[in-house]
Amino acid sequence: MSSEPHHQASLPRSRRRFTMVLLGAISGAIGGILGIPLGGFFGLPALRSREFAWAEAGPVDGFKVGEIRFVALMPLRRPVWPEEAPRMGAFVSRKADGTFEVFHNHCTHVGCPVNWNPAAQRFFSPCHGGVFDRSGRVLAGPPQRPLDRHEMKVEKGVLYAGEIYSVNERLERVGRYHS
Amino acid sequence: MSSEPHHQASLPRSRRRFTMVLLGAISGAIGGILGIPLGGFFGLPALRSREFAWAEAGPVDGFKVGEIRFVALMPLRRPVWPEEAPRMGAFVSRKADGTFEVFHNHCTHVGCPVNWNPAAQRFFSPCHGGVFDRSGRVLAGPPQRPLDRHEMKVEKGVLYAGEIYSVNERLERVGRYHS
Amino acid sequence: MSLGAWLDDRLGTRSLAAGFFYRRIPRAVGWPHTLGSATLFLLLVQTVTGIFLAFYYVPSVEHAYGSVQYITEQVPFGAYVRGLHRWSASLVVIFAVLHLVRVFFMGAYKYPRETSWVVGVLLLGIIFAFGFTGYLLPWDQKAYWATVVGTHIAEWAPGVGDVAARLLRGGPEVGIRTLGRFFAFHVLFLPTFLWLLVAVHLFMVIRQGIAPPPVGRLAVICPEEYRTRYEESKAEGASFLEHLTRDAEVALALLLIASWLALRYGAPLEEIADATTTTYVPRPEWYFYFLFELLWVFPGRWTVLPAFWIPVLGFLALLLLPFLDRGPARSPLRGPVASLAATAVLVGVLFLT
Amino acid sequence: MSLGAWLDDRLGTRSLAAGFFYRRIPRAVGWPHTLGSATLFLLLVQTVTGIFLAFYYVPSVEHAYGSVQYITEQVPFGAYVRGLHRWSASLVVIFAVLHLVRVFFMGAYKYPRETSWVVGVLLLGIIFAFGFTGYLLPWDQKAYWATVVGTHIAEWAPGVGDVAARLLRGGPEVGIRTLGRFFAFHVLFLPTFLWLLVAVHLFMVIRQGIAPPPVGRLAVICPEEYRTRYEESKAEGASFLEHLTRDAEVALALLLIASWLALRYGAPLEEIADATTTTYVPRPEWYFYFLFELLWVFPGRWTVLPAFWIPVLGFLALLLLPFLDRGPARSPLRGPVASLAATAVLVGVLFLT
Repeated sequence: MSSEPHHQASLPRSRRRFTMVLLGAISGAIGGILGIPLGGFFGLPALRSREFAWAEAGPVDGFKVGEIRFVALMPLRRPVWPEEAPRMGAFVSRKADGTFEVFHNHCTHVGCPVNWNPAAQRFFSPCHGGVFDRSGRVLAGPPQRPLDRHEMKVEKGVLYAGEIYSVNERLERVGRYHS
Repeated sequence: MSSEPHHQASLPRSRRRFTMVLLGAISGAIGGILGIPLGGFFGLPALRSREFAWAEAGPVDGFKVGEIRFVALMPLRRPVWPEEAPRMGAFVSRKADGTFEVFHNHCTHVGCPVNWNPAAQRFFSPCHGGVFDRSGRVLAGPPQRPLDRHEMKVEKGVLYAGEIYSVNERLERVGRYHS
Repeated sequence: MSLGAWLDDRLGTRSLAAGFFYRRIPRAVGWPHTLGSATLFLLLVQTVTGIFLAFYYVPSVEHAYGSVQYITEQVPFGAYVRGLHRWSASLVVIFAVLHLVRVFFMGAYKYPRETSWVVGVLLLGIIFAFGFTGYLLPWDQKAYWATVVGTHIAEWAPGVGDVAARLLRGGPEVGIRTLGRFFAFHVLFLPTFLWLLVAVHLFMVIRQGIAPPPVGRLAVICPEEYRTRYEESKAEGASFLEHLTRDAEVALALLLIASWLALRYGAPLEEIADATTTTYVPRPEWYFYFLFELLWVFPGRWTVLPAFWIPVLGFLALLLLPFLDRGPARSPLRGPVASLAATAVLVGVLFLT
Repeated sequence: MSLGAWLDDRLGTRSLAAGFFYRRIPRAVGWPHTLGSATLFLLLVQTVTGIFLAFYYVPSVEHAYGSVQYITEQVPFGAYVRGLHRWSASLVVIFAVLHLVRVFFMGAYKYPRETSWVVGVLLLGIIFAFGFTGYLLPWDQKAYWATVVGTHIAEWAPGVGDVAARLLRGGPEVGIRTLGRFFAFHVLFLPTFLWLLVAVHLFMVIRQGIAPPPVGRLAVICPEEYRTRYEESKAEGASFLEHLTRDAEVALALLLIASWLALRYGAPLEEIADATTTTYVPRPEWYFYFLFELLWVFPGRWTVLPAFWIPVLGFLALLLLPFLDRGPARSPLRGPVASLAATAVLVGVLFLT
């Protein structure tokens, strides 16, 4: 400011400081009144957990014991805006004891769509060489946790897939939701 | 420039003029290369005339002779994006001789939705007092031409409404399309 | 070395800031001079809330109404953000017009500020265009029918009416392409021009200094002596920084008022657009209402006057005011013709509203 | 009185224009110095074509793909406008990086231009964010899966990964809200910051003058004598107006190249997004490809390096380069460490691409 002493003189130093504080306070108030609601407006709908709609995977009898098959999940009600989302795919595994496991089709490394190779009895991810066994455990490649799974239920002979969850190396459910 | 002789001296006058012309020419070329396609991109789809989809007005027998009735026109095929438009309404008049007239429901003054009053045997516009008779002729108020009409056809006992056109005071078709 | 000094060494920021914040402004500059900055602040609020609304709004016939409902009913703070956008929009119109009236009655559009006036009137036009394109977006009854009427009025333009109406609608009828282009106009095209012109307007105001009130030796325009007199007036004036606190106080007050209106009254949403209504009575937003009412005043073949000539010629007259009114008197009392005409127009507009 | 003189009398425009157009620039400023203005021109092309595309594009899962098809196949000049937007986007990345490399190897990020460098690197970040948000919009397979992968990579951020991924997606999965917010980011949020920062960047360049090439007495930074030496260099240099013709020629050439690419190759549109594919192999846009390939280089638990630490720390290092490399030598041959490191990174990135 040394270059403009003329301007500085228009306002004594104490008054200048007070004015600056006042301007700062008002700017802060305006920022808060606008910023807090807008932050919530932007962020909260994304963070809010919502009930996952159950989707039909198919009649139980359609799945052979020991087989792993890809199904397009059919939502029970047409997802209407703003919940509309592309149809989801999942791998249904009917184990030797007749029970089911439903795997999410996104690789746990960076999300590429995995595929089941019946000859090799392996899931392969096409991007960085992730390989999973028929229980979803990591056999090779960069993934750090087994394939995510859908909750499931059987009603009137039909298999339904629900919320997606992660499992740890012992195939125990981990709290966090992943997609 | 008198205030900055120093700068001017950096470039002789003739060279300056040439440079200005060159810059102008290049700017013009860029403007044209971008402007002409963008103008067409914006304007042509709006100006292009398109075939009007026929819409079902209802079975012929449903209209009593001498009656004027409001119908919601049902398009023959669901109008899909980008042709999706709100459903349209029209007034169907079955004249004493059994023939039909189908009136567009926008007042010819500024487009407000007209209504038919059977007791008064008049169309009324709610905005600025436009009044039309049962043939769509202007009886009072600011409108300057009779109500617009739909083309129509009868097939297998069903009345269909088509493109909208304007008529002059003698109820003769005028070329321009109005909505 | 402090950050300020570091920056100053590189960019000379201190002399810039000092020249801006600590410059003296003419004496008698006071609260009426906050109207411009108030409009600017409201435009900022509109821009910020508008950008956020676009995160959830979908400009399609099938989803527009639903997305507005979703914003209002389900998104946290959604009703507040939408209400703020709506009420602040009305306040923008009010304050832009008040700012214009203030500038008019203080003669601030005269030498050397003719260009600021012209740019300002263009900005007012853009603000009205924001209003016109904005209230189609919720795709409710009011939206649909106001746009049917608005684009129908464009058909009255002599010669080019049909083409103009079609270009506005994106086709023969109000439909998906109307929504698409009104949306693009509202959120991209108009904001671009708005902020470019605001930048030009502010550049001019800063370059020329705040217009002095028409008092004392500055009550009459005299180009030869203008600069001397202006400097004299500034020598007696206060610091711009002090005026800035007034601007800030007004901004905060406006935000509180708009927030209160948003929380108390929200933003209206009528039934979803229905082209098959027989009972709906279209009614434009209040700031276009006087034009709508003028349609009563000039019936029949004279409709082209309120539909085209009065708005177009009125806007041109406003735009070119500094070149139409070349009298040296800045005070409204000394140049009674223009003042009386303006007062009559204002009263007329308010009466019709 | 001419219009120019009339304006000058009011706003002093002539001295402004003369100080801008007729100022001398340092000697040896030549074609490499057009890279910045080329980037600016391409950003303008992106903004203009983007605004026009928004007239027809609909950001909803149901209509996005259809609206892009409609633009490409039915709107007159639609394929050209979309192609131009797509190819010019790639050119923006190329020219922004070339500009950065030029500034780096000419040592133009050193005193007094540290702030221009920082703002420039922020602008590069915004340009990459444009790319990331832009290619979701057509909602084809590439769009959908690149975004699934891109937001999945965000999950690797230590601690905040899940929250960051959710905020990006607008929910747990890629869906309607992802499209809505990527659209709002791409057309409103990012352009606002882009043009604000471009304005700051240009303000700095104009205020400080074009950086002189690292030759002669300006090959070494010496803050005390910098201004004297810079003025000396300018005294021998050409007029800015002449340099501007080079800028204009490059702009025209780029527009012709982008137009040719647009007409010859168009913009790709794959099948509509399908979450139930088992055969699709996601592959990011070419300018992210080196990061995608780095995922091969660091497998397993080291994924967090290419997924988070390398991009984040790399960006920070680039941002803070002027404060990390404080040596006085501007010429790349005199400061070999930073230069060699940079060359290695460049070669590595090109190799992976």
